[in-house]
Amino acid sequence: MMDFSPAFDLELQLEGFNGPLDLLLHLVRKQKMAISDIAIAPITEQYAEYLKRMEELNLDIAGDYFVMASTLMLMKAKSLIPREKESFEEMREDLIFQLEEYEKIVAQAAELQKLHREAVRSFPRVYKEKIEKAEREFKVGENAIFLLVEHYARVIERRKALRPILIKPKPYTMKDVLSLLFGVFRKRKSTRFSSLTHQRERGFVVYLFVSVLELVREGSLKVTQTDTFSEIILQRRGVFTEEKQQQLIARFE
Amino acid sequence: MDGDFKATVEALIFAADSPVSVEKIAKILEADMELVRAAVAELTTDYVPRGINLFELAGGYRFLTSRRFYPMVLKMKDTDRSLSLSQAAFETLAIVAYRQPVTSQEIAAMRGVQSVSSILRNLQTLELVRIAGRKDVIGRPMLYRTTPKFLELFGLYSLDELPSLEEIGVNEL
Amino acid sequence: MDGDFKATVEALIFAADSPVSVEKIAKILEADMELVRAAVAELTTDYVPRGINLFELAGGYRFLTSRRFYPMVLKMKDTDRSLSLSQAAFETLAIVAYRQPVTSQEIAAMRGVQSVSSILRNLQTLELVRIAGRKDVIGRPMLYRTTPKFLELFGLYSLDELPSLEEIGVNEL
Repeated sequence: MMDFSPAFDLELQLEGFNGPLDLLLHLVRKQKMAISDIAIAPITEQYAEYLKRMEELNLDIAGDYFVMASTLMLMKAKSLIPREKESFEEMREDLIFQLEEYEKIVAQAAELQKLHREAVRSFPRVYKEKIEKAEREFKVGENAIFLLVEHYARVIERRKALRPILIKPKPYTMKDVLSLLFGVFRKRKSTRFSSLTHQRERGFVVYLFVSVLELVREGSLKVTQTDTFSEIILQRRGVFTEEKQQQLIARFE
Repeated sequence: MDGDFKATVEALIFAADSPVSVEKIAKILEADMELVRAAVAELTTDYVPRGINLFELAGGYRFLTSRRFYPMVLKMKDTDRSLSLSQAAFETLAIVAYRQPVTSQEIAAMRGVQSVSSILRNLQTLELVRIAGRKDVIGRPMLYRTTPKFLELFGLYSLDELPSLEEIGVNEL
Repeated sequence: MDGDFKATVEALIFAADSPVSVEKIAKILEADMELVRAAVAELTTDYVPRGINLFELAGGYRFLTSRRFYPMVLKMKDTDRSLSLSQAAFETLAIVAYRQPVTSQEIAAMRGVQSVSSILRNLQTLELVRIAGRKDVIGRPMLYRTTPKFLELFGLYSLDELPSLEEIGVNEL
């Protein structure tokens, strides 16, 4: 692994990020790069470092951050494969577009906040005069049907709020996923990616994907896919030792 | 009289939840009661020819629509034709729509209230809800359903077209 | 300008619970829109130095206290109308405001997250956002728009008044 240790601005509130794009934009700005000049490899490393740091601080990190991490890793992997050059460029263009759009949204959100702060400096008249109304015909507005589902949702949500909170099972950690993966490859030489993800939740799949990419990167796994969306075959290269497993776990923790 | 002082008194009376006393205004503005009284007197006079008047009521002051223009105000209130259902009525209607056939007790339990019978009567009067038989349990309570008029008013061909909770990201648990 | 005509317009705006449009006033008073517009303009000027001002909001007119006296009125009310929204909620609202009508999936994609449904529910509960129909694509996802209350709470007469990216200082590429 390339030794890359960005100086962390820890004074920055790590938990203050509003999602993966916010974090990415922050990294790009820190490099004083134009969004359109984004260099995927270093950004991927830094992004992963941030996630690691956030995990160390025991911040509750949304799955969205890991989805972005796996996208970045996939891009990085593609950038190394000549055959994937076109696909890589396409993904990079998409990401640039997404970041540029997101930058606009942030500016617009800040503007709305400003407008709101100014607007609420005025107060309305609150008490109502009792002025008799005549009998009126009953009509509903154009979007009443959506108002109906909103009201129903309100009832359901209120009822849920009154119920005892169910304790959710602990989500997967990278350690669980890696142990599982190592367990499989200690017994066999190859397997289908789908057999590992069968009936698993999204968080697990994302972790698994990241682990696989990491193992491919360091040469322990070979991945073949004959066509887009076709089955991904994972093949073991080298030996899956306990030691290697611990090493990898340490890297993610 | 300092124009800004008078204007502040005006703003306070306008925005208050209930009639405000001279005493309260004086306290907020850290001003002399006499000064506030004078401002209120001037404001009262200023507003005499206008569409809004300043009234002394229940130990305090408040702005009200000038009585002279009541007929027009009434006309405006009548023009707001699309009578909207109250929050409680809308919720009750929503429960009937989504859970029909349903009993009055079931609706009340879902809404966390003692009774919804007067709301249900109201919805029946508006022809949005109807009685559709009795439930086969002890006491044989009446079952409620929505009417064809409900479908028509809400622009639906059938109940299958009701938007699902899932679509707005709420899971029923 | 006939003093009574102006006072009637004043009374109507004052008596309404939400901003009233020139069209509506003209219809109630069976008067010419131009005449109403002139009355509103005069009223706006009349009220400038006062504690109450006439604001152009959400397609209509509404009396509110003058922003100048915010500190004093706040002292009386203890709390203002500020929405306590997270940054994520403001971003979601910005997407709806600037790109409406828009689906929940489109918003999530723009924010780079999997789902925004709980934020959207919250914005709906606050009556800032509403469902405004379905998009004519496979799955017919719901489309979201901002409400008149959004315009009111953000001091806007119409969506055209939303500051452009140029005005905000972001270069549109």
